[in-house]
Amino acid sequence: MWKSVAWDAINEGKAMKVTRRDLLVWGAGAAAGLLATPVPWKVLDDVSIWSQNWPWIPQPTRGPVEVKQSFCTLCPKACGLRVRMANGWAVGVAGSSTHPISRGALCPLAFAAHQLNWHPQRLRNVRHGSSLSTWAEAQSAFAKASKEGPVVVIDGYSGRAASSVLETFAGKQGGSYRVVATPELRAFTPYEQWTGIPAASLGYDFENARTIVSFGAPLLDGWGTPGRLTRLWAESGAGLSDPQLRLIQIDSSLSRTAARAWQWIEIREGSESALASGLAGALLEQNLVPAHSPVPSMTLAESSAQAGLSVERIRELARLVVAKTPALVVARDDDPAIAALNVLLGSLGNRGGIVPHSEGVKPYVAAESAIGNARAVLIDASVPWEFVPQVEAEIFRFAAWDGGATKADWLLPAPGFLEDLTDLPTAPGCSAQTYGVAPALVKATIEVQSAAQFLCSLDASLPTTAKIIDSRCEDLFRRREGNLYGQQIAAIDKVSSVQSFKEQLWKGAVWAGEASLSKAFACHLKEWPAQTRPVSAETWATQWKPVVMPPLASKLYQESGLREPPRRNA
Amino acid sequence: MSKWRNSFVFAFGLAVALLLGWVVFPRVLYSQKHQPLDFLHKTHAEKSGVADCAECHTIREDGTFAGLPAVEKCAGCHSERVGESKAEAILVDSYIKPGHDTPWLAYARQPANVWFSHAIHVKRANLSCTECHSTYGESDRVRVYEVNRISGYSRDIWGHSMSRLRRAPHEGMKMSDCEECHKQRNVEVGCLGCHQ
Amino acid sequence: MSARYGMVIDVDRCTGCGACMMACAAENNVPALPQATARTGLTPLLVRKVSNGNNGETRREAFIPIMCMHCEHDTPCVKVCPQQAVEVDEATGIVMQMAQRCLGCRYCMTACPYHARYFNWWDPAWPPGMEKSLNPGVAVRMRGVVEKCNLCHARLHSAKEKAAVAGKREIDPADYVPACVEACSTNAIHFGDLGDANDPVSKEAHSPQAFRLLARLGTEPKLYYKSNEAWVRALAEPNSPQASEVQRG
Amino acid sequence: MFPGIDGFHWTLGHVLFLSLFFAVVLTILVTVASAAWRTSRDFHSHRAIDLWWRSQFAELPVSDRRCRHELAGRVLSRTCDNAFDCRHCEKYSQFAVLPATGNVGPLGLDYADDRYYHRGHTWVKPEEDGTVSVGIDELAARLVGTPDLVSLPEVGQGLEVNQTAWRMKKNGHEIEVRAPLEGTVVGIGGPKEGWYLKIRPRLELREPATLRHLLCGPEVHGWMSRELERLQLQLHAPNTAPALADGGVLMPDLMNVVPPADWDTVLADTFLQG
Amino acid sequence: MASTVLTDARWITRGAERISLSRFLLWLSPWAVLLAVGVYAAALCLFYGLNQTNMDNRFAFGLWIFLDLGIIALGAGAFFTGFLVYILKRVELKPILNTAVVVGFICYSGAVAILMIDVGQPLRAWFTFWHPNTHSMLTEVTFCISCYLLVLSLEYIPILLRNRQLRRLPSFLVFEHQLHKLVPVLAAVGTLLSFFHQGSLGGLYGVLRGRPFAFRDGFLIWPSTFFLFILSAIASGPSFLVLIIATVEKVTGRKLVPQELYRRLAFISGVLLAIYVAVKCIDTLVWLNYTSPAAGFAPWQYYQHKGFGTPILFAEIILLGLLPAFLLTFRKTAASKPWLLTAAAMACAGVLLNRFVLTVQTLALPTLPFDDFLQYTPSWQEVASFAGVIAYGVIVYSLSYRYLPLFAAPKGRDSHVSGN
Repeated sequence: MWKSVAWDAINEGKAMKVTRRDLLVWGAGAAAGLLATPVPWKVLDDVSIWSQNWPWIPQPTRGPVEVKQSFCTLCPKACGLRVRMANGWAVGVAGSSTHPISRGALCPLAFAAHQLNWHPQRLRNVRHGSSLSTWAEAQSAFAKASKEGPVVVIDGYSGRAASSVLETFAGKQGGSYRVVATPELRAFTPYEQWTGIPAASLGYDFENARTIVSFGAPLLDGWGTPGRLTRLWAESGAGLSDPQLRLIQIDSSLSRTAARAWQWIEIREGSESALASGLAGALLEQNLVPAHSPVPSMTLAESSAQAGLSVERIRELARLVVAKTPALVVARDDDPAIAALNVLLGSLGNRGGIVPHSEGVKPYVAAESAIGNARAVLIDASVPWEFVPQVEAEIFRFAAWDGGATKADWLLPAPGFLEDLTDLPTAPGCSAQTYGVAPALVKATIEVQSAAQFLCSLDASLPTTAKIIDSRCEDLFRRREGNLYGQQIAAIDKVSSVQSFKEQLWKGAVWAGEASLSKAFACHLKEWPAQTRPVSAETWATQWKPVVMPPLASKLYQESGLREPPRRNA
Repeated sequence: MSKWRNSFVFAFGLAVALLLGWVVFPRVLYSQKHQPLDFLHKTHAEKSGVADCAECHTIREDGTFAGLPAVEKCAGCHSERVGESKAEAILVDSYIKPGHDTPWLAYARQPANVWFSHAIHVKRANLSCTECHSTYGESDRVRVYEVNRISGYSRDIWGHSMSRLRRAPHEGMKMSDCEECHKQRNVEVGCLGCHQ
Repeated sequence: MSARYGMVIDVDRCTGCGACMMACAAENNVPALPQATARTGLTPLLVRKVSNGNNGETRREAFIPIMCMHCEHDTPCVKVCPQQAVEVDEATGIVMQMAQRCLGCRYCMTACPYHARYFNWWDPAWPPGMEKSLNPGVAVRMRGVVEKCNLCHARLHSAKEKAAVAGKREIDPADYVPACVEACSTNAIHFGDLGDANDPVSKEAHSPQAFRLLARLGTEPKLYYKSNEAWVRALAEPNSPQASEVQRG
Repeated sequence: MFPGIDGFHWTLGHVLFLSLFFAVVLTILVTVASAAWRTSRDFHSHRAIDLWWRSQFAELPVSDRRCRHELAGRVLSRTCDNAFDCRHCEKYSQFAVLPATGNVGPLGLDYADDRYYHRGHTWVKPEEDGTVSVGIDELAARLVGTPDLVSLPEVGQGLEVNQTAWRMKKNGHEIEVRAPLEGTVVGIGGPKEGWYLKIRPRLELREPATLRHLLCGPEVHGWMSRELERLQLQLHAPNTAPALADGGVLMPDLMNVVPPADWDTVLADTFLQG
Repeated sequence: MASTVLTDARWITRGAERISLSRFLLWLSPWAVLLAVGVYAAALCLFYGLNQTNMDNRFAFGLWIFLDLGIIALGAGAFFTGFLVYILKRVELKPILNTAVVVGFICYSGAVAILMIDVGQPLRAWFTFWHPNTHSMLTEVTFCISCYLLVLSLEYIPILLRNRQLRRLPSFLVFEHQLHKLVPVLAAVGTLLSFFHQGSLGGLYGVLRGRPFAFRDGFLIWPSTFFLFILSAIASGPSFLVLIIATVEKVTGRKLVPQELYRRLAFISGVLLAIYVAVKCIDTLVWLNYTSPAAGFAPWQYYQHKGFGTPILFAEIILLGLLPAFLLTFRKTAASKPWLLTAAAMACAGVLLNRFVLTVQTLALPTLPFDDFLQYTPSWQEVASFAGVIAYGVIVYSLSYRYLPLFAAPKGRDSHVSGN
């Protein structure tokens, strides 16, 4: 039989030697076989699934979700919060619509406040100078200092139970207690001078005002308790040509408030006081207000020249201010000339004006950067980071976040957002007294102490924050007035016991007193205030100067052009 | 000799590939893990009189599913050792007394991008647990937990059968399994009906 | 359930504070990365500033929140997605973007006239530990996919679950409120069922002050705006004389 | 993509699109599969061998594809179109009867009249026992000299005409020697023996078709002289040493004598390699 | 003894004269470096994600989509030549068929590679096949391009198997023979696929209702750009082949195809270009007067941005459309090599400009009244991967030219005999 031989196999085909051809055929068989197994298909599928669940992508926590009522403790405006908690961590923040003042609104930063505890700039260790230290060392250093000389305690959020601890300590130690107030609070200091009523007891009755003249105060942009004015403004016919509430914004640039206000009056930068004097002159000149003395020394022409508005325009503005009353003037800061306009307009103590709301509040001592000859300065975490005491004393600074370059000798990690029990006194500018309690909702992941806790641990005779809150609750309950804003609004008469009252407060309910309207009070304005310095301070929300920003805030200024980026601390 | 050589070599390659693909591959793809202790559903159902799955696997008031019970639940009965078994010792000493949650390996856990509401399926659609979880609730031994090395999924999601052609009833929890059931019951939901 | 969820945004009320943007990002686990810019960032809800183009005291500015408009007709993104990662939910009218299906081709982004779609240029990341503050109801999107407003679907899920426990089929409208609506400090964003003629939002959408952006493209967006100011309403028309005067910003 | 997979819709557009896609994919696959199947069929039917040779033949330069009748001077010019297989050539008998007019000048190369020559420079010598012996002709022998390595088929193996009969190696060049005719190997020789293979042809020797395709008589001279000419030109590259000895006689063991030449081409042209 | 110098002579088609291996490697080395940089850039994009590019949310498509659309248009010469040779039996074009296939293969494989880098999740790209949205032009593009790349690979195989060493393997040789016989089927399939995906690439932008600059009315489901793209692609394909072959002739210093073939290609290109320009004019007028105004956009708005004014429209249609069409069609200019090459280059540039306008200008133009005209500068990674594709093309073509019989009959093989 004749056999054919493939030409390649002439030599290579001998025996069972593995040839290249065999390898190719084997490979083809293996490839065909592999296609009939799950290998390619399953790997393809699994790799896709892997790409949907990349292990380096963070996964949200699992666990029971609950919603707790609380308050924002980042600044003294005391907005009501609903905090979503999952597995013991705060996973979401929303405004609490039952809160009588903030009414469910919050400033943009608050929506990411729960992330602040994880901020990279979170202060995690006790720091002494540039080196790490311990709480024990800090305590002994402070104890030594307070033995040696007076201690100045500086608070940024007065009226809290913790403030009371600080004040008590300062009193006992022989030092002093001073407050760095927010501009909203400072704006009341002229009235405090003229009437003797403490600034913290005064408030604006926006709800009944018909015209609000704002001298540069960012009323619609985080001024005061944000929700209060924005909701009021929105509900009073925003955008209409004749709204129920006329908002006249006097501003040197088209700020957010100016842009959305009923009227924007453009003036030269820093000429608010001058315009206030001119406006007072125009009001008196046109007999738009009852005759009054003293009268401003500045003439209309001078005012006009400084503000960059024509005399006629100022007169027109004066007519506009009183066209719809009650009219209320709001200053951005403690500018007496602007405050005096309210005296002229008769807004003090009247409906739609400036009203006192609580008794027994002490006038605060404003903290100056020059402190004198203290042995030590204790700075509470609520004090703005920019506040730097100019003093040769040993500085103990509490802070939850490290805002960068500082002259503090001791930097002590304070509780972060909702990590500490605190109470919330009336926010600046409120027309009625309020009170709330924010318990520690989340546990701190690092060792923290508030200034009050720190002092209490040094001096056992000091009352603790919890105790003070307790007694404050009891005092409030005993007064039997106002309402409790919880799940429902209940008059305090309906609350059965002090226990139940406390319980509800601890669950996030707010107690609010009634606004005391038509309680006109005497005002001794001896002379028309001279023009003061141009307005310097801006509110927290507009100047964007919290110690740190939540990372998400970059949505507003970095990932969009909505706002100006924050100015970093030097 | 050479006439069949090619076929033989081809078949050899084919066989090797099939062997690798069907026998070796599944073993390589899935790594095996063991539960922290031998929990027996059967014992709890028969001896301890736990009649309903929901006694431990509760649906909370807000509709969310509690899933595997927290250690407090176990502590309700096992605050002290109830029996002599090794598992009992582990449970009480390692988890209940120190108050740590038992690190159960959840066979049926879906990834973070899946939103599966037990409340809707159980309370509204009245599906029984066995509809998806088969009869694990009556199991008398602890299964080995197999996890896909690539995707990180429990093997129960794909199902034990590699080909998925001959699956036991209720085996597999892939998206296509959900879809199949939804189609049978004529329930239409969009992507975000089941994803989050 | 069957609804056509939509919104009416009262531009006159918007103060441009940005609370809605923050609330949206927090609710939906949108990462904020240090590298991100206004062109590469993730802002499923973005508040834009517009002006009437005047200078001096007659200048007016307004803020326009832009998000997915949930177009109803010929939805541009849905039509172009090669693998059905976007779809219009029949039950709710929500245009749904599925990150897990998306291959990141970005065709939908070029198709969207509102630029309301965003690409995850980076791996999402949070500072260490901050992942504990993420919303458990929303999966984090991975790098390389497109995302946009899904109308806070996690809240819809919760509402559905709550209804199921109560043995109801329909959700309680009070339980389903998107984060931006809830966050707005002036109540400028009104959310509701456009398909329900009795819904206040449906009525508002038909008011003479209401308008929609680029309505003439014919995509039937379900996001309405309203304003009493004529120059704001003129923004609906890209070519109107007023709009061409509008300063771009 | 398929019914039951998420995203499949029973709509006209969807089904139409996918049908078109599957039709296209199917067409492509069927095309490839049918090419593969035809390939395999060709191998089984020996057509592959023929195809292979024809393809190799087609690649040869035109000068290497001259008709034997042109070489013999019977016709002026003709290119072979039968891959040197005159057994199937319709024109063969028509031209074979014409008188040969080729020149018969001195060549300097021996060739024998009793041998038949294949274009791959092998000769076939019929033996009395009905087998043939096969060797390489003098031109090839002088070119290669003594090969470094020869690998021969085993006794009993079948050979096909124009396929590789055996291989030789010289200076790293591999040479495949074309089988001049088809048959079974019955004996193995080598360079020393003067012949390489003894082959029992598939057909009886006396059948005319057995050797008809091989050159003989006047064709050999014409062919040899052309080959010599080609060789001369190829080796006469500017950088090569004198290729041929005086009088046009090839020096023995040329590959060692003229190393820098383009031996690849020379060997390929000589042994008809693709 | 044989020299020990590394040589690849055994791999080069016999008789084809090629430069020495060392010179060839020298020629390849800069391209190889470029390719390496491109691969590195692409790896960066795949590993770290598309943040490596300068694309952004508005400029969601960048340089790469222009590259994809551009080289696929220019690669149309492959299917069109196959169509002319196998379907319309224009056998005179046969000598350039191999080059057309190789160029087409390079263009398409390069485009697919870039496409895979350009998507954010290449690992899930197969979802397009598994869950296709058949209404999407991109689905059509994906399906057709993958199929056509398969077809091109199959058309490339016979050329590859004709390599001197590979064809020694009998199974390869016979397979090549059999596959070659079936190539007309592939050419037909390729024509169908190309027709659809060239069109869909046009449709890609033409369907964008949200981008009135690109949106076009059309026929059934296809916008007019669908047809315009097919036309412009088959018009520019032959011109691109002319450029390629002329470049290869220049670089190698060899005459590869008859002059007549140039003229024929030029004529085909010119006539098609003229038709394209005519249709494009009608389309533009319809768009300016009806389509765009109906969407609420006045066309003048599109051209008010610096650098993107009406001159770009003029350049696209007249300067790089009508003018080269004339030059390519007229006997006199087509006969002159410089004119011919200039015209071919202009035709290719015109089609590239068209792709640029449709991809880049569309994205740059604002849609919302308060949006800006956007600028975008590609990052080095984008440019490098772009350059890498070009280097890849040069390398593949150089290798093919060196080792494969690209031009039907290797000339010079018989020169030493015919001279006799």
